[in-house]
Parts: sequence; structure tokens; C-alpha cells
Amino acid sequence: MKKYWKDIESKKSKEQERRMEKTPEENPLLELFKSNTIDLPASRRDFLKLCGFGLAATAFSSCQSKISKAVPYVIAPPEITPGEAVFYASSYINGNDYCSIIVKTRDGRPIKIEGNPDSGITQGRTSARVQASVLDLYDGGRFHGPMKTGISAGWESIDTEIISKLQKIVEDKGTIVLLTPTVFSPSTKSVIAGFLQKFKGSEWIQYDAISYSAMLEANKTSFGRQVIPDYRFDKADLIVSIGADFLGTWLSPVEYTKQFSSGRDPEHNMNRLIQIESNLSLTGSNADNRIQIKPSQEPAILLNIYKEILKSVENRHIDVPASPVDITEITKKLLSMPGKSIVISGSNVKQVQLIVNDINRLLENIGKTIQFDSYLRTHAALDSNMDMLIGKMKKGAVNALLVYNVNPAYTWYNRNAFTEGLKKVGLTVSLSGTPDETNSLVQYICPDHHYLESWNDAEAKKEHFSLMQPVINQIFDTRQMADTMLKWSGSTMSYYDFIKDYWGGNMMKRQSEYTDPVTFFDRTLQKGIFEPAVAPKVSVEKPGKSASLPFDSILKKTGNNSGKNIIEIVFYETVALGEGRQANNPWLQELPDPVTKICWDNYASVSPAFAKDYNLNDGDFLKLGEVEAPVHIQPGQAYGTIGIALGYGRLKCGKVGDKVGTDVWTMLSSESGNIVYTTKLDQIVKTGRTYIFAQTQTHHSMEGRAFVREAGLTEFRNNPAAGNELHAYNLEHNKSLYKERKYPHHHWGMAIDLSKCTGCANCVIACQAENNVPVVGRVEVQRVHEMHWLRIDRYYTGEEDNPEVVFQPVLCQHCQNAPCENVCPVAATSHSSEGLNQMIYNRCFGTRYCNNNCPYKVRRFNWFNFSGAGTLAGNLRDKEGMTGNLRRMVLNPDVTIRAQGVIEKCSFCVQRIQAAKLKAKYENRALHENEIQTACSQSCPANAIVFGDMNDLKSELSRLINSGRRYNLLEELFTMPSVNYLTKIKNKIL
Amino acid sequence: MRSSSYISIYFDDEVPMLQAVKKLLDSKEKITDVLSPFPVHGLDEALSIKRSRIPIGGFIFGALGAILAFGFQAWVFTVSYPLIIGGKPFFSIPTFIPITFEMTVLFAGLSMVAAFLIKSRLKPDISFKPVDERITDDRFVILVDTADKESTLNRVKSLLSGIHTLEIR
Amino acid sequence: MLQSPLRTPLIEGKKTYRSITSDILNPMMNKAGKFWYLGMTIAGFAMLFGVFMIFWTVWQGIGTWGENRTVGWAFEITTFVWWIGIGHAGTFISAILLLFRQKWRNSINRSAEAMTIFAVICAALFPLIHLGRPLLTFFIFPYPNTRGLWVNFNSPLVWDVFAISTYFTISLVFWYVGLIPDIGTLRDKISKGLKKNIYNFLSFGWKGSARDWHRHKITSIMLAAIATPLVLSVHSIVSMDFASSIVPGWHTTIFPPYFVAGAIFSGFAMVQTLLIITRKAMGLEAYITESHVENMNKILIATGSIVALAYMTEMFMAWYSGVEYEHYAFMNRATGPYWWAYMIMIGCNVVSSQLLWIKKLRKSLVFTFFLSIVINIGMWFERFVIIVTSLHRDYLTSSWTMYKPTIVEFGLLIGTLGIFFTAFLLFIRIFPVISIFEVKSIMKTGDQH
Amino acid sequence: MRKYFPVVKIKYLLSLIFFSLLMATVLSDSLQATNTNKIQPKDTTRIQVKDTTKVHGKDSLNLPVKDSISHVSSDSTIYKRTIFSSEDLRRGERLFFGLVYLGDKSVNCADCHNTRVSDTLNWNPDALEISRKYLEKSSLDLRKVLLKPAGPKMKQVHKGFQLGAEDIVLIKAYMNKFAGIGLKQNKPVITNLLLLIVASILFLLSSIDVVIRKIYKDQRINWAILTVTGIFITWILAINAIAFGRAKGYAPAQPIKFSHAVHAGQNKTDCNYCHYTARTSKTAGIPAGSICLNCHFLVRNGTRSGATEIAKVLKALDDKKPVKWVRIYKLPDFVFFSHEQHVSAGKITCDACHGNVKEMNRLYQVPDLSMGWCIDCHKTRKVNLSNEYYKTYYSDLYDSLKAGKIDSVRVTGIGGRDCGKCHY
Repeated sequence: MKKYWKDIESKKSKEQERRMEKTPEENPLLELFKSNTIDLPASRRDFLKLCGFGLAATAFSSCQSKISKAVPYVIAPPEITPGEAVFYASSYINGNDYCSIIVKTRDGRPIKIEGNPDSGITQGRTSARVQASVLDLYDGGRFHGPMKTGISAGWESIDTEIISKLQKIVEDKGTIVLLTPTVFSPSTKSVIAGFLQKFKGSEWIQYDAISYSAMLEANKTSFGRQVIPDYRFDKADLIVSIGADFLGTWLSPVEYTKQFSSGRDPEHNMNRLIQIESNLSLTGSNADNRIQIKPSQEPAILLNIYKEILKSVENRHIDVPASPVDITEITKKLLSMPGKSIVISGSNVKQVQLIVNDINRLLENIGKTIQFDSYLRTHAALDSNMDMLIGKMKKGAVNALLVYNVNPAYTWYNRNAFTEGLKKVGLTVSLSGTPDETNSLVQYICPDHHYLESWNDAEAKKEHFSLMQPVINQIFDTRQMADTMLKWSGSTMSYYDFIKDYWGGNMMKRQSEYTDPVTFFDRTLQKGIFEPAVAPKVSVEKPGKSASLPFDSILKKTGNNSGKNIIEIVFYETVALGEGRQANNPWLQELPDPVTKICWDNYASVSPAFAKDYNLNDGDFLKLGEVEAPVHIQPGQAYGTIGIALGYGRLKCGKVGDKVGTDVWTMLSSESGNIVYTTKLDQIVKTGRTYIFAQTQTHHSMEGRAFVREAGLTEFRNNPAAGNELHAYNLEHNKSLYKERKYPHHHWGMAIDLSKCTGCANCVIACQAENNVPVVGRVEVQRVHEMHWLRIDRYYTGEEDNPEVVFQPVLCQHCQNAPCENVCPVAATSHSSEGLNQMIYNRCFGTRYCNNNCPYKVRRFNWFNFSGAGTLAGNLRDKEGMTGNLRRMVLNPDVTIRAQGVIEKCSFCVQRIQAAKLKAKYENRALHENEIQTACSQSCPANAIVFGDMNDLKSELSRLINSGRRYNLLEELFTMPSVNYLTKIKNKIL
Repeated sequence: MRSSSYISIYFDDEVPMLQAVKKLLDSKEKITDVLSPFPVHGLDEALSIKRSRIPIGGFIFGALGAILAFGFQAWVFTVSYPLIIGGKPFFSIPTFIPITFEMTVLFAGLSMVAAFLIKSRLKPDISFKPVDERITDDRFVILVDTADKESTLNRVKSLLSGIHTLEIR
Repeated sequence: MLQSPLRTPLIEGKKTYRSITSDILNPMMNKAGKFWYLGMTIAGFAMLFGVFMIFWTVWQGIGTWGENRTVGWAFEITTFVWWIGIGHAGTFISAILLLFRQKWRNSINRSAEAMTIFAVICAALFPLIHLGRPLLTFFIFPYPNTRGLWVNFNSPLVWDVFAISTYFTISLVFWYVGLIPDIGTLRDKISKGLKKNIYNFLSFGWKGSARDWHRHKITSIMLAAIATPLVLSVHSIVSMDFASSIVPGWHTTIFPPYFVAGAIFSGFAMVQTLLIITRKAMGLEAYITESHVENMNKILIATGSIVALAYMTEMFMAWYSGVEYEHYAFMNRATGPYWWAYMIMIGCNVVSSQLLWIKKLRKSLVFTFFLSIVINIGMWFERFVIIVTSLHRDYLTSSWTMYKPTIVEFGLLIGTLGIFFTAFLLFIRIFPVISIFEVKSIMKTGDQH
Repeated sequence: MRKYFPVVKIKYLLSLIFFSLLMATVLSDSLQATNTNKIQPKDTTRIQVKDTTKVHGKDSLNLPVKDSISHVSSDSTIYKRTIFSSEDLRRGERLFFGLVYLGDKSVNCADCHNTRVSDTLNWNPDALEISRKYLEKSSLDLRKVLLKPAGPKMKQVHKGFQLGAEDIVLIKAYMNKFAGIGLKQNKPVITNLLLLIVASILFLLSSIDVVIRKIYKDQRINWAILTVTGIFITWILAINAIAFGRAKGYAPAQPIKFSHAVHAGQNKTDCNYCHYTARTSKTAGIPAGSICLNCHFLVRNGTRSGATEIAKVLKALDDKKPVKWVRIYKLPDFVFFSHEQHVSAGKITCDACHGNVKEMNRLYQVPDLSMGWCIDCHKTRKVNLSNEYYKTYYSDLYDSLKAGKIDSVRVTGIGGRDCGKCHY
């Protein structure tokens, strides 16, 4: 079906190098690309425009069209057909994030990331960060080449200098330290091992900014294995999560979302999620029951659950303080389904994780919902190692520090200690590809490739291998970190050969299909993944008796925190930015947080009641210890707690991300070797400054209107149309004077299952990447000028201080009786014979009437010249540099770039529909099932969005449309949308 | 239109002028024209001017405008470029009404004004010379057609002796 | 000439035909006073400010305005409808009052018609510059083209284009047909020079012949006959911009009559504002008498009451329809974040116009002047309330937002006021403000001849 | 009113100028929209050495001519001369243009090597090309190619030249100069703009005259002028408006004198051989240099252009620098057009849009590529519904077509008029 790239050698061919030279201006590819603006200097319409300006006379005869050149290849590369997309399987690795992907390239440049459906981990789905990563490739702020003390230098001279210095250190019996994030590439590990061997006395320390070291330690204690297990949410009927945002940021959210949503099928199997947390996280928003607690209450709650379970299972009794919340129902449910539940905690305190482990053991979950056969390898760093390293550095015991892809000068809680220590290190080298706070302090910069330019392999989970391959020749004078390490280790081998050798040596034996290592490697490369069928069993040691648990220390922590004046701060990662690696990515910065709907900022979330008591208003600046942050009143935030996101306030990441938000890493602390993501404050002070958030949704209640229709599981089982009674009523009462128009050939439609949608915002970025949606910047979002074609509406229901949350992705509904079409004076929007609501940008002259008349408000107006496609000069508004030559490479050539002053909107990815239809015609066949996928439906990790032909009665879409849960948004207006929603079914306790 | 020779009778009020008109017509004098600074009530009847056919022209052109406008819209939506808009049928009469009405009014209005200007031979003309510059202020003038100026002048003078005239020449 | 003995004289003082001519032509024959120059300076600066803001808008984009994702129309369409409304009084006075043989209209119709034309020009500016790509305005015209594509005749905006351009054309023609005899007078009063030539050119060779007068009368009456449904249709069609949409608060069948009444209401208010100054400044007290002002005040009460009734009907229907969106939209108008705009609207339009029931106030020029300005403000806010408060909270609560105008939008309003007053000030110096021949024809009604 | 319009005579003058210009342009057939007047697909291969009838010893300027043959010198120092007076350069120029009689005939280089921009295809390299080429080379090289040409073509063309060393040096000197000047543009003497301005002024004057009525006693002259100029102005405005930015008939000079008539016509190369992506991709593709090499690896000499043009392809491949062709068919970026759709799915032949390319030496744009042109074809073109895809999804149409209920299905019948099929 898809063409995966397979001819390896031609990858390195000279033509390709030529095509992608360092200076993009000289690139014929770019030249073709540059013409992709809407209006050339003299287009036909300009004539009348000029007439409008009274310049008609001068326009004659002097006006000739600009001569455009057509530049062909010198030698046509066999794998590229101009104008056709080529897909390559690869892997996304960024710090601890992993995703198996397929990269769509057009004319030699990657433009879109899709999930690799063959992957057993991410199963063809992606996250917003993965979708946005393609834009990082075209970040002009990346290092353009190696540097020595801030000055560009050649690779050769730098190599020589560093190698000699390293050798000197080895001779002097000094210490060389390599600092990386968790490395889960087997080949890279092998390269590092070679390096360590070559330079005796060197150490390799892994450091993860968001630490799971307490879990690792606890698992070591409980199960004898210092690993993160393989959580199987798809096998769990009851999930109790205490502060773990596993749908948003915790460990492997894409995988977990896919698993979780497979259990949100009310017709068949329906799991239950209970979230106990302080911040309203994405997971909490999707929970069936959510309990608000202060972080300090976490141990007490867990202990109480533990106590009850212990009593019931092992009939033992322990003394614990009373639980601040009622946990009897939870415990009862947990006990009622042994081996079918998961209890997880987001805490980075070892004792807490020990209790969690023991609870899971008692509930017989180990080996069933929590497996160790293919444990997660993306998180393996211990905080204590980093503590040790800094101690050594301060003592001057480290002679050389090689930093790769970690940024302790920003993410380490005690960054001053690190920077001071760094000054005492003789040789400091950074191997990261992008500027950050740490490598602004080092002597040598040996920049790494972007992952789309790199060769690599990965083992994100045990026995789940995948390969990464370059889909574009390097844009800048960079070199892959592993290549650098190989070079320094004295090897003449390229990393690509190294990987091939490694795979020939280590992977070949795990399979029997191919006998020839080259074929094996090529086939794997084509497929992107290698998951040997039989995974070796890993036995888990049974944990010891629970009496060994050190309750005392936990209880000490529990203490008496009910005092009103103690304010607890909870630090978390946002879905978009995480620890802040991709802070220089405008797409991610502009992605509204799924819950708060704020972008371009972090903020101190407080509960409404708390805000009232402390007389806080939305946007008031607060002084929290050393830092200042604006207040955001967040329903669902536990009283007395403040939630604030890490990963903001960067200073050295680039033009886009610098000075966005507040840096709060320094407020973290370390306790018994693990970083604690909470802290306490005695008081908060208003500074008097106020601020207006760039928030895309400011009204949070549905005002009793039936946008999102909900029902409980029991009601649903009794009546499939439960909560959706209005649908039948509307069907009966909607009448038109005109005969209904039929679309007999194709009738494209969509179904969005609100029970499955977690609101993770992956679709928003997928849509942005596919459809060239412009970035407008913070100020314009504040002025309600955001451009996303697909937005996710988030509503709160229930009480203000403990709301339930519903998500509803809203895109153009492609109404059959479209209100927008009637009012456009120039017929720039009309209906196609296939039921699509078409928007013709070049016809639009921007009355905005259609947008006024759109009840869904899904039409977006180009308020300014955001894209550089306008006709008038000197009015570009592109603060984030999205129209620069390099950044523009990410644009999809199949989608018109919209000019200033036109309306745009979701097209149901009509370019994909057209391409797939054409392919079918070319191959003389009917369309395959699910052959046409929109960008949003293809990458949705929850499988919540289904696209298809409503005339195809056998399709998945038709099944969903005929379900009792189906309704249309604002169906009482009789707009007859082609987008259908399915009611949200909740599985609450009680 | 103006005969080569005529006499002008000047008044400073419309009442004596009307009387004079009646008298002149009664005595079979040929009145070429009556010039006045404003439309004098009763003069039309006195001169037995036939009701203008301008409104008929207006009606015809209005009807033409209506037919053109409706026909054009219908042609555009059904033949030239049928587009599916808002789920409506291609030939949906209600949407054609407003423009049909407006074009009716425009055609009718402009045609009537054009007819008025043409019939009255009014056009921008920088070299125009009025009969008397006071007519547009406060003079009322009866122009009597004559072949023999001298005799007509005397005849008219005697005829209008009882009426307050300013000047007869 | 038939006259009612009960009727008060339409023209005061002992006037002759000649004195009427010289009174009315006075400004054209003499140099302007310093107040005129002052007025021109202020209006000119306002116009320049507006022109700059237009330039800025066209160059930088609509983003320079406060409009946003949810509120796609605000200040500019408010001002557009306001100007169109003001433009209704002229044709109402000249057409409808002509058909009803209201002789008192003769003193005020000329200036009211001129006002109509200037107001329509100001109004027509807004649909133009509110476009995202104003340079492509020609797309709206169904001209033959190589695309084979026409316009969407379903769209009220296309209706608008036809309605407003027809209205403008017919008003202009109507006004000019009425002007021709008076330009003739002017021509004959000026002895020589460029001015004479220009007026001669413009007078179309008017002689004052009885047949011409006859055709002139017939044409005027027939134009009035077709302008009457036209003037009603124009604001009806403008109201359909809103009424034919599905936005709660817009989608109401009452809009056409309600808008027409509102338009005449605001139009007369503007006529009052202008004429009370003009009669004083130009010494035309004898022609534009207190009874004119009172008559117009009576129309203000009538239309003001219709408008008030419309407000109530809207509210009632919103409640009676049982549609939650409608219900909310109207509750939101009165009690939502823009309650102050609603209160200004009610206060200025409903409460203040009802004060005119008091005869003393009705006859007071100072009060009328003050009131007319209040009504103008009120009617602007009426459109603001209809447009902005309906849009800012429509169906999906997720899209609800607030609208805040920027200096650019204020600049455009000020700019159009500048254009309007510049044009009006020029008009009173170039053409007779009062229809000379019509006043002469009714002179005897007041002169007790 | 004479004082408002004092220069009466100008009117007659202008009328005269206008009408004569109008006649001139109508006769010269150049009164068309800017880009529509360049279709002259004539083959103007000119291989001739002209005999002149000039009097011996005099050139056309009646200047005495030195007998070059007598000055033949083998002295290589002549060829190394670098300093030339303006007199020398003038003589070089005259030599180049064949204005100097040499021996029994004159050699006119400019006759084959264009010094002006040409609308038609001249197989021979133009003067600028050869000048640039020889900028780096010495006069001796030039001598070699003039007097002892190597290629078969050159042997034929440069046969029997009798040029002295000094002549060659001077020609070379002129060529060096020419390389800096470049080709002359053929500027139309009468531009539409000029005509429009004149017509507009006339129109204005006549309008004023109609109103003021002073100059012409007979107003019919004014009305005649108004009518003619009015029609002219409207016509030229309309034609330019329609053609603006359109390139119907656009036939630019290409960097290589590639003739479709030779390749597709005479040699009967299938269009899809070079434009191989037309069947599978949205673009038909400009063939890569490597594709040219498939044939030109062996074929190094053209029958008409000799080795020069083919050498350019080979050089481009050697230098790894792509040939920068001038793009002719170009749709605006907001139009999505797929060759695959039309060629593979729709089975439209190439000439339906591109015209009879087989007869074009210099390729030119046949349609105007307006939307109306697309739609007109979609309205009339019948669809072959036998594709499985259509059978599945357009079964109703397919069945009624088979049953004879309808006689044909046009492209518009399957959504060929939907805006969103091309614009997204």
C-alpha cells in the first residue's frame, strides 16, 4: 500500500546532497517551493486590483507575467516522483519520548509524521509532540555546525582537539563523564560502551529531567528489577491513578491512550477510571470519578487503601491515620476484580511507589495488567546519579563532561550547583543539536542531527525494536552523536554501518524469516519495526512481606497538613511542551492546553474557592517564593494547592520559546535522592501586576445546552439512546420546505466518539501540519484570532469546585444545509457533489459573513498576513518566523496557503480524498476500507475519530452512525452536519 | 421648437398670467410656450397639455428590468453554473425576488428620468442662453407665436389691457 | 391654491418670489463665514483621520480592528447600518411625503435628500473596507468573466449591493431632477465667470417651460412612487443581512419593518440635527419654521414608538418562541456584559423620544436639537446591540467571547462623520439648501394671498 | 469658450495621429493583447551564405575597404592583441554584420547568429551565446572554428570563409564587447499603451467639446470620435483585462533550443517517454538531464543545430547544474491540477490541452488556461465509466448509461464543476 523507502545506497547519492544543500536559497527544490504562494506579483486578478487603484494605464503592455523557471533534476532519483509523496518508516525519539512513525516526504523533504500502524507500542498513533516534531527539523535556530567557545569551527579541528584532550585526561587518570538522557537505542548503547572502553575511567550517567527514579528504585525493591513495567490498561477494568497523568504525560501516553480507549467501548467493554489528584490533569478530565486531594494527602489515602486490601486479602491489620477522603467504595471495587485492575501513582517518592507495588501485588495485578515481559526502557535514569555527578563536579573530580540532549542547567532543581560545578570541569562538550541553557555554557559544541536526519534504532520496550532512518540529507553541518562518539572512539566506521553490523550480529538471531542480514535489515527498515514474535519470559520475584515497608517515614510525610494556610504547589508537565525540549516549536507553543485552553504560557492554577478566599482574579501575578506567575482560576484544582507547569521560561532555546512563561524548575527539591515534584508555601503575595491569558476558550459551561450528551453506563445498557433523547425528537420535528438533496455517489462523513476522545490535542497539531494552518502568536491569540481548524471544546459540568470535564473536538461540520453557503456573496463556499462543504480561498474576499452565520464557529479568518501569501507588501505578521524559507519547507504543497483576508476552514482533508480516489481510478478498483483517512482520524491515539463514506453501509462509520448514541451538534438548527457525535458514556461508581 | 418670431408677455405673478393665457387662447392666439419660475397650478389645464406618457415608458422598462433580472438569475443558477448552496434547489424563486425588485425600480426610474431629459431636450450645455434671466426668479412669460410681429403685438396688447402685465414685446 | 384654514403658514414673514430667491441663494452668492471655515477644518481633519485609518486597515488587515473569531462584524457594520438608516429620511421626506401631499416637506426635502446621498456614500464605504481583500471587491458584481462564474444570488449581501446601489442611483437622480430648476435660477443670478459656466452646464439648459414643468412634475411623482417601495425595500434588505441568518437575535421576521421604522427614526433625528443648525447659520428661519421642527418631531414620536414596540415584540417573541438560544440572546442583551449598550439604546430611543408627547418640548428647538443627537447615539447603539451582543454569545458557548473596538474602528466612524459633514458643508455653499421652486409654489399658502 | 480650450489645432493633429496609428497597428496585426501575438511557429532555419552585390572596395557606408586577403599573416602576435581602438571595434562590428566585402563574397555572421531577441526558433546559436562562449577563449580558437571547423554541420556552414588574422581578431574584439551588451530587444514601435493614452485624450477632448460646443461646428465629428475612441478604449481594456497574467501563445526562448517538432514529431518519441511522471503524478515533470542522456549518449550531433545545443545538455550533466528551463504552462498555485487524473484516469490525450506539440519547434502555450477553459471542457467531455471505481460508486449512472436511458455522462455529471475538486 505505502511505498516505504528501501534503496539505501541511493540515500547517499550525490544528487540528494545537491538537492539539500546548506544554503536553501540555491536549492531547486526550494525554488519550486517558493512559487507556492497564492498570488504571484502579477496574477490576473491584480489587473482589476490595479484598476481599483487607478493604475490601469500603467498596467498595460508594461505588465508581463513574471518569468518562472522550471528546474528539473540533473539525474532523476529513482525513488522520487516529483509531485508524489513517498513514505518512509522511522522512529521518533526525543529524550524519553518515543513513537514509531511513518514520515511523509514530498520532493525530498519530510512534511508530515504519521504513526506506524505495525508498531506494537504506539499502534499507528501519535501525540501532538510527535506531530509537531517535523517542524523542529526546519528550525533555523538549530546549531548550524560545530563551534568552539561560540565560534564556528570545522569538524576536523574540533575532533582533533577533543580527542587529544580526552586522551590527555585518560593519561592523567582523570574522569570523563558522558551525560545523556535514558538511552534506549541498543546500537547507541553499544557505541557508548565502546567509547567508555576506549577512554578508561570514563563514566556514563543517564539523567531524565522528569524523573521516575522512585519507581525504578521501588520496583527494584519490590520485584528485584529496576525497570518500569509494561502497564496494560487495555486489560484493566478498573484503573485507580493517584496523580499519574497517564493519558497526558506519564511514561508513554500514546500507548496508554490507545489501550485506555480500547476499553471505552460502551457497547462491549467499558473500564472505569478513578483519578485522585490535585491538578485537573488530562487523565483526571477523563476520569469516571475524580477525587481532589492535596499532594501531601496522597500517602494517607494509599495507606488506607492498602490497609483495607491487606485486611481483606491477607487478613492483616496495620495502623494508619484516617483517610482524608472516603475510599471504601474504591477499595471494594478493587477487591472485587482481582487481576483486572491497575493502581498507579505519579509520585516520585519511593515509599509511595512501594505501597502501590504491594497493592498491585495483593490485587493479583502483577503479570496480568502490570507485566514485566516487555518492560518500558525509555525511563531508566536515577536522580541519585546526577546528585553524585554534581558533587564530583563541584569537587573538581570531573575532568571532562560530554553532555548529550540533557539540559541540567535548566531542568536540574539545583541548577546553580551544576553550573558552578561545570566551571570546574576542564573540558565541556555538548553533543546536542539545539541550543539550550546547558550548551550555552560549554566550550565545544558538536551538534547532533535532527532525528529525521539520523540513523538509529530503538528498543522502547523490551523486544520491541524499531529503526530510525534519515528522510532528508542533513540541512546543517551537523553530525550524529553516535557518529561523533564512534569517531572519538577511534572507529572509522559510520554509525549506519555500525547499526547494520549490530543488527546483523544481535537481531538476526531473534528471527528466522530471513537468513541474509542485508535482506533482514532492509525489510525491517521498510517496516520500521522489529518485534520478535516470542518474547522471553521474565520471571518476577515476588515481593517480600509487606511488613518490610517503612511506614514511619511515609506517615511522617503525611503529617497534619490540614492547616488552611499551608499552600501546596504541584509541578506538572503540560501535554504540549513536557519538560520544555520543544519549546522552540511554534505549533506546540500555540497548542492550547487540553484542560485550561491556555497557550503560550504557564500559570499558577488555583481553585475557584481558593481564589475567592485569597481575593485572586484570573491573571493576577503571584509571587511564589522566588518566582512570579499569573493566577489561573481552574475549576477542579484541589483547594489549597497551586498547580504550575514545568518546561516554560526558557532563556536559550531560540527565538520562539525564549521567555515564554515562568521557569519554576528551581522550586523543585530533592528528597532521599529523588526529585520531589511538590513543594509547600506559607503564603502567597499578589504583586499587583495583571495579565490576560492567550486562552482559546473563556466560557466553560454548556449553559444547559445539549452539545455534549452524556449518559451513565447502566442507563446506556438499558437504552442505547440514553442521554440522546433529543435526537429522535429533532429528527421528527426538523422539516424543510425544500426536498432533501441526496449525494448518491460519495457522501463523506465523520463520527467522533466522545466516550473515547480524551482531548489530548494530537488531532489539532496533525491538522495544523497537514493543512498549513498558520501560527499567529500569543498576542493574536489573546485577541481571539487563533487559526486552528480543529479545536477541542472543553466544558465543565457539575459543581464549580469539583467539575466533571467533557471534551468535544469541533471542526467544520460539513452541513448539508450549510448556513455559511447561503450568505457568501461570491459563492466562495458551496457544496460539492460528494457532500463536502468547500471553501475556495482564491474566490473569498473576506466578508466574514459565513463565519457569523456558522453556528459552530469553525471558520477562521486571516486577520493579518500571517502566511506571507498576501498581495500587499510590508504587512507580514509572523513573529514566530513561520514564513522563513526554512520553516516553509514543512508546508504541504497540496494545500493552498491562504492569503490575508480570506476565510479558511477544515476541508475534511479533501486533498487526501482526491488523492485516494485518483489512486483507486488509476488502479481500476473501488476504494479500500478506511483508505481515506483525514489527518485527525489517522493519528487519533484514542481511535475516537472515524472518517468514511456514509453511503458505504458496511463501513465502520455507518455502524457508528446507526448507533443509538449518534447525534449531531446543534441538530435542532437542521443544518444536517456530516460530522456525527456519539454520546459520552461514563462509568461512574454510583 | 422656437419659431423665428414671437412676442413675449411678462408678468410678475401667476394669477394675471393665467388670466392672460385663458384670454389669449380664447382669442385663438397661438401660445408657443409659457415660462415660469415654478410649476403654476392650473396652467397645464389652461394650456391643455396632454398628460405625459413618461410613466408608461417607466412601466415598460421596469417590466424589462424585472424580466432581465429574474431571467439572468435563473439562468445563472440553473444553466450557466449550478452550485449546491445551502441545500437549496437550483431554481429557488424566493432568493431571486429582492434583486428582481431592485432592478425593476432601477430600470423604471432611470428610464423615466432619461425620457424626461430627452423629451424636454435637457442636456449639459455650457452655451445655453435663457430667454430671460429673470424667468427663473420671479417673472412669468407667455410666448405668443407670430408671423407678423407688429400686428400681433398690438392685438395682444389690446387683448390684455385689463390684465396686469409688466411688459409686452 | 387650495389650503386648509386650520393649517399654520408654511413660510413665515412677508416674502416675495424675489426675496425667496435671494434668501435661499444667499450663501452661493456671498463669501462664507468663519464658522463655515471652522466647520470645514474640523470635518476635513476628521475625514483625513478616517482616510488614514482606511489605508491602515486595507494595508495591515482587518486584524487591526477588535473583531475576532466569534464577533466577525461589529463596529463597521454597526456604523454601516446606522448611516444607511440615516439615509432613509431624505427619500422618505421627498417620496412618501410627496405622495401624501405634505406641503411642508418642500422646505426640508432638498437638504434631507442631500443628506441621504452623503449618508449612503458613508455607508457604502463600510461594506467595502470591511472586506478582507477590498481590492477584490469587483467579485461581487455579476460581470461576464473568463471563469464562467457568477455571484451567489442567495446571499443577502448581493441583495444589499443591488439595493444600495439602486437606492443611491435613484436618490441621486431624484435629487438632481429636483435641483435642475434651482440650478437654473442660480445660473441666471450669476452674471458671468467660471461659476456661471459651471452652473449653466449643470442646469441642463432649464428654461422653465410649461411642458417641461409638466414632465418634471410627472417624473418627480413617478419617481416618488417607485422610490417609496424602494426606500422600504432597502432597509428591509439590509435587515435581511441579519434576519436571514441563523444567529439568535438576528433571525427574526420582525426585522424589516423594525429596521425601516428605526431608519426613519434615526434619519429624521439627523435631519433635525442638521436643519436646526442650518436654519440658524444660514438665516432660513422663515422657511424652516418651528412648525417644521414640530412636524418632524411628530414623526419622531411615531417612529420612536414603533421602535419601542419592536423592542418589546422581540423580547416577547424570544420568550414566547421557547427557543433557548433566542431566549438567552435577548436576556443576554439586557443583562449580559453589554447591558450598558442595551440601556443606552433603550434610554436614548424609547424613553427620550416619548418626551416629545409634551407639546412644549416638541416645540423647543434647543430640546429638539439635543434630543436628535441623543437619538442618533441611541440608534447607533441599537445596531451595536443587535450585532455585537448577538454574535458574541451565540450557539456554542465554547466560542463565546468579548469584543472591544480599537482606535482604528473609532477612526473610521469619525472619518465617515468627517466625510459626511464635509460634503454637507460643501453642499450648502454650492446648491440651494431649500427647493426654491417648490417653496415658491407654496408661498401663497403662508402669504394669505 | 476658447480660453478653456485654446489649442484647437492639437485636436486635428491628435485625430490624425490616432487614426494613422490605428491603421498602422491594425495592418501590422499587432493590436492584440500583450501576450497573444507571439505565435509564429515557423521553422526559420537559415543556413545560407549570402552573396552581396556591393561594389568591390566599398562597404555600404562608402568607406574604402582594405583588401584583407593581402594581409594574411601567420604572425601569432596579431592574435595576442588585446588593445583595440574604437575604430577597430567599429570595424569588427562591420565585419560581424557582413558589411565588409572580403574576397569574392562577404560573410555576415549576424545573419545566422541573431543579435536581436527573436520570436522564432533559430537553430544557430545567437550572437550572445557565441560571444560568451568565446569570452574565455582566444582568437586562435575563433580562427579555428571559422576557417577549419570540425563538426559536419560547421563544415557545411563555415565553408569557404576567407578571413584574415586581423579580421578575426577584430571580430573577436567585437564579440567580447557584445558579450557585455547582450541581445537587443525588439521593442514594438507602437505600444498599446501609447494608443490608449492618445485615445483617452481624444475621448476626453471630444466629450468636452460636445458639451462646450465651440470648436467643431458639426457635432457629428465629435460623436464619431467619441464612438470610435470609446469602442477602442473598451475593447483594449477588455482584451487586456482578459489576457492579463494569462499567457496564451507564450513562447519564450529556452536556454537550449529544444524542438518538440524534432523529438516528438520527426523522431516520434512518445510524450510519456520524457514526461514520464504525467501518468502517475500531479505534474508531468520537466525531464531530468539524465533522461536526455538516454539518447544523447549516442546522438551527439543534430541535423540542424549541430553539436552546440546537445553540448549544453552534456555540459549541464557534467557540471551537475540543472538546465533552467523557462516554464510555459503554469497554473496559479490555488489551482490543483493533476496530470494523473487527466492522463491516466480520464484518458485525455496530451494534445487536447497542449495542442499539436509535434509541430512546434519553439513550444508555446495553446490554451489560455482560464477557469472558463477548464469548465468548458468539463461540460462537454464525456466520461468513460468503465473503470471499476466508477462502476462501484457511480453505478446509477453506469446502469442507466448501459440501459440507454442517458446517452452520455459529462464530467460535470460526476462533479466536474465542484469548486473543491480543483481549489483546496
